[in-house]
Amino acid sequence: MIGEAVAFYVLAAITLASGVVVATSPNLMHSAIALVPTLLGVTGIYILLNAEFVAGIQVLIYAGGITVLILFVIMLTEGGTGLRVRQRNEQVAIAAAVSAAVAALFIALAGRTPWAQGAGTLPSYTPGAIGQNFLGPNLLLFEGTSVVLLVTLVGAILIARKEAGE
Amino acid sequence: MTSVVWIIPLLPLAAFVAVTFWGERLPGRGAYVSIAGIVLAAVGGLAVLAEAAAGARADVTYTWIAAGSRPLVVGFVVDPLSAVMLAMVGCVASLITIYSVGYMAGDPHYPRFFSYLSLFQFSMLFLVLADNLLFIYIAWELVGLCSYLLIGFWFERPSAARAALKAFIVTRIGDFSMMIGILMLYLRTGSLRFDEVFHAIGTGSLGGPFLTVVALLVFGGAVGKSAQVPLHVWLPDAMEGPTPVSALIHAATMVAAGVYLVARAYPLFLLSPGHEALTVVAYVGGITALAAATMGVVEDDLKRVLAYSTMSQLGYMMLGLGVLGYSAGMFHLITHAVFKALLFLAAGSIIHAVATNDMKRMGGLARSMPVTFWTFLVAALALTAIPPFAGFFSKDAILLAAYAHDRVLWLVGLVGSFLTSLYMGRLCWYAFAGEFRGGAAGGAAHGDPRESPAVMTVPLVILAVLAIVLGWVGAEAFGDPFGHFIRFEGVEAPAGNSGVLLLSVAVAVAGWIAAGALYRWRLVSPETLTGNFRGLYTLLVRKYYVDDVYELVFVRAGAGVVWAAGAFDRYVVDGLVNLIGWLTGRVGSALRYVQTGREETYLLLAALGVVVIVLVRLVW
Amino acid sequence: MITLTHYLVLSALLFALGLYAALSRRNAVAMLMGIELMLNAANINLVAFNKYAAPGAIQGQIFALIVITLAACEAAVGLALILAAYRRFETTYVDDLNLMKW
Amino acid sequence: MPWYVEALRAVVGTIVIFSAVAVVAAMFGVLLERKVSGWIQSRIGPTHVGPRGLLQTLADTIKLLQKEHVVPGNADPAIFASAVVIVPLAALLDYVVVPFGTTRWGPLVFRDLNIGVLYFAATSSLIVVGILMAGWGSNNKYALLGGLRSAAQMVSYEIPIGLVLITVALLAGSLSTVTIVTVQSHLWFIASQPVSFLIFLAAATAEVNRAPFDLVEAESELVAGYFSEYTGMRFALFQLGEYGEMFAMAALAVTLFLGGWHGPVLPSVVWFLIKLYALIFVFMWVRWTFPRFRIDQLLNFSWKFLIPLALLNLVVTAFFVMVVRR
Repeated sequence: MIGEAVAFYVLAAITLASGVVVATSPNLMHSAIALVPTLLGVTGIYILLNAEFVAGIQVLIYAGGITVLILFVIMLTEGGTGLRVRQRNEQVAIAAAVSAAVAALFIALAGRTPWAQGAGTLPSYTPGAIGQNFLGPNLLLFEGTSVVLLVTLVGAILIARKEAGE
Repeated sequence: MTSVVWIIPLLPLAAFVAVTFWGERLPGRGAYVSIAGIVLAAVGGLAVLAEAAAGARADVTYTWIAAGSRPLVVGFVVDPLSAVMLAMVGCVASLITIYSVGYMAGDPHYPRFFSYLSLFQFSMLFLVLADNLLFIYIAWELVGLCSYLLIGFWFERPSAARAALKAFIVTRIGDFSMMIGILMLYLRTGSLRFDEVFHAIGTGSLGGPFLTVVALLVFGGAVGKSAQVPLHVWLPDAMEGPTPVSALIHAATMVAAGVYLVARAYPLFLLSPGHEALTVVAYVGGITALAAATMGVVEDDLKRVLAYSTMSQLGYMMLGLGVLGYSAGMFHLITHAVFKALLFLAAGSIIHAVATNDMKRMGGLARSMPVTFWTFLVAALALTAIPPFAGFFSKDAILLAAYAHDRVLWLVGLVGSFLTSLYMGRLCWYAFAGEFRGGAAGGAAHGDPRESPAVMTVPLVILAVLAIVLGWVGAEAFGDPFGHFIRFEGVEAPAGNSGVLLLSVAVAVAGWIAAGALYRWRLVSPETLTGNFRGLYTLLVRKYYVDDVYELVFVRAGAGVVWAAGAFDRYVVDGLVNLIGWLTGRVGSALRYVQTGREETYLLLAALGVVVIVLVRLVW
Repeated sequence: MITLTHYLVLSALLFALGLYAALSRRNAVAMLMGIELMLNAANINLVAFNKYAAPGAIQGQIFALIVITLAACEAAVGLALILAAYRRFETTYVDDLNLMKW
Repeated sequence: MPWYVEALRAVVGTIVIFSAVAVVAAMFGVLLERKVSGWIQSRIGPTHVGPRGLLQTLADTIKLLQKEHVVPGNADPAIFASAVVIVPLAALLDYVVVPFGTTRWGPLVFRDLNIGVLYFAATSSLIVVGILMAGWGSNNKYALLGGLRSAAQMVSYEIPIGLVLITVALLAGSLSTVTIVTVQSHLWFIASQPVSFLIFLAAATAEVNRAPFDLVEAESELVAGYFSEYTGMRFALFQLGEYGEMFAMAALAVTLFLGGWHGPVLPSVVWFLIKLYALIFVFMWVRWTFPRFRIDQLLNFSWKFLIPLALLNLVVTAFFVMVVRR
């Protein structure tokens, strides 16, 4: 149990510390790279929560896919390492206040709500359970997501490709 | 055949689809397909008639819409009434379609004509077979549409386009009344099938003044479609259409649909308290018969004379049904369909030859167009009820029924009969006797009129034979098989009365003689007559001023209402809309400063909203 | 002893960081990263609720997977849009993309 | 199991992986590469250090350790330095799920994760991040281009690999590497899935940036790609990552298709190593035999050929699994 606590606090610290870098770093590239430990921290949290399959997917899709895409776009659109551009807009103060308020309120809500302790146990082999669930009760969700993926594939290509005349 | 009777209307429908889409590429530019469709339908109709005569009855129903407790059951019925109509419509339409091949030859829109014709045939057969008011109404509107399309077939002529519009709008008035009647019936009985409606009348759940009102509303549709007073104004104008159309739609079939409807829904009229509905039917018919005949006497346009004659004869049919002459009215419908179609087709043949409708510019055609002349004469004699031609038996039966039921109506019929002979005599003397008076204005190059081709004359001959022999199926001498076949339980034809019979024949012959005296031998000059009775003449030429009154009351008043509505729309409605638009614009330009066009601002406001909501939830 | 509340607090903080990034950044890519942080925070909630509030069902993880999938879609389309905008306007800073502004 | 035992196991495991794989496998791999290339090119290769040049790589490593760390001017030092850690780390993390053999106490694997092959795909995809960081952090246009190419290439080839993993998992009915090996005791999957094996081999070659798919570090075009600016031990760490990843991919191929540790007479670990080095030899053989592709050919090959083929293969396999297993 104490191991779980240690693990949780270490992971939370990694997640939040690199999250702060993501949110505040004046260097866009640092932000994007700091996204990797943040996402890996969240992955660790998933493992603590016995969601190994979600964790694997998180690394594969987020760390290996989305982050790479983001890095790619930054590399394509930013001038170079030396360039310094103002990254904050003029509403940064009020944004900070609102974000802090949101965090405080959510924490207050989480603390005050008497969460029900559910019955039952998690399945020991989650990938199988998830697969059964996706092809059973959540089939519509699954198929809908695949349609969204297809549309995204076509749409992203259509948007990002060079026009014939350009 | 009776159980698959629904195939019969589908044949012309298939022809319609084929000719519409592939008209130019089909054999005979679509005409042969159209003819094949209707001839097959006619053969089927004759088969059905034979089976029905042998006692076969059928009612093919199915549930169209299962709407709760009131399922909409529709279907097709085969009984003597529909079988006779089916055979009549099929045969007459076949002959007219064949005739059209000759008449329409060379028209640039040849396939379109046959596609419309097939659509009309489908609609008419559909109407005849319907066993419920819903199908009747659908078919009613379809034949109305075809009538509109065919009257306006030469729509490049403004008069044709206007006539088509007039026909459509005037009949719509009747249709509207009919629709209200049908809806009232449905609300009361929960069914539109004739069986069930009649059953409701039988059990007494439908009756009293309500029944009378419903019957009269339904009769309104018949008034419009059969060109009865006061909705008769469209039929003379409808002569703008091609002559086969006038023969098929505006003489033989569609205008008879009103009569058919009354016959089909006969219990509705018969059982209204005190015969009120039937009395109205009879008087409307009588007035129409007389008024149309008087107008026919002063008309110079060949086809319009025939149109007035049609109105008049339809009036006779209504009169017959109204005075309890159920089989007499239907018999007149059948015989009239044959000889009036013949008259129109012969008139078409004449017009084809002389290129004018004005009978005063014809003359002497008996020599140059013998077939046309003889067939026309047969039809005219049939129309004027000269024995032994078809019209004699049917009209005589009507007059007999009127005599037995209501002497006033009998007198009206008798006067009408005289007038019928008068105008038909006038027509015949003008067109066929004497010397040729030139044909179309500036049509000198046309030369002498020639007989029409065989494709036109053969149908004429067939119809002429029918016009002679068809009446015998209703003759007392042969045991009146028609009257036994088509009759309504409880409404029996009165016994023959030789005095009445002789009187009506005498009156008819008198009409012919009077016409001859006036227009052939000039014993009294027509001009003298018109001079002496100038007021009456003008009244007749102006068609009793009905068109003018309608023009004044409906068209002008309508224009006024339209103008007022337009003004209201333009200034009040548009003003309000524009005010709202202007206000929205002003408010928008005031509020646009809130729209920063920056996503962060919106997101910030959304987050603020979340904060507020959560705060409220926490504090409250 | 780590309870559900621990995870919820972590999630709230991560969400606030993401919100701050999305609200205060000028660069579209950086805003997208903020959105990803928020989605991750939501996912933590889903998985934590699945474990603590409804361990009998797998629904929370299912939702988390769907969210991850849709996040990938959103990133793909979003980055494609950013690239297209960059090609057209030569900037990825959203306050410079003001063609539609009044 | 108390938490400190877990922690201890993790530390020991890390040390074992690092020493066994990094020091022995990767170093020996480099030597092997040179020997094989020499053999193919009718040369001798390194001979001087140690018997028949066996210690050459060790000597190189020592030399590199002594060298200076050069950081290019205007480079981003944090990114530049951390990229070096990520690439070998991600490569070494793969070995957690590789089953080297079996003993009487159970399979010889660090953790038999129930998401085994998924874990493998996930960790190997992290290498791209390190390569991109190296490319960006160097502030060098060749390095940047190498990084971008690498990102495009690895993201493209991850998809056929993922599809092949799904196909194999479908056949084995599990994602766990140990289970996958266990079900191959009678029939290796290379027999039932030859197409998958070829797809995997091609995609793995591209994934580890080896010729003929080595566009990322093509010497003649990009100097040395993303690690042009790296010197000394940092350069050695990249080499470690690269060879580590290559060995990991070969080990995965053995696990997935060649029956893992299964084999007659010899101990299971030996069988595993024999198969592993046979595959490594194939990789090297291919490298020194085929010329390099162009980048567009490379990407087209993945998107227009490998992915559709892998999808088709997946569908067919799924069909047969559904039909035959019922």
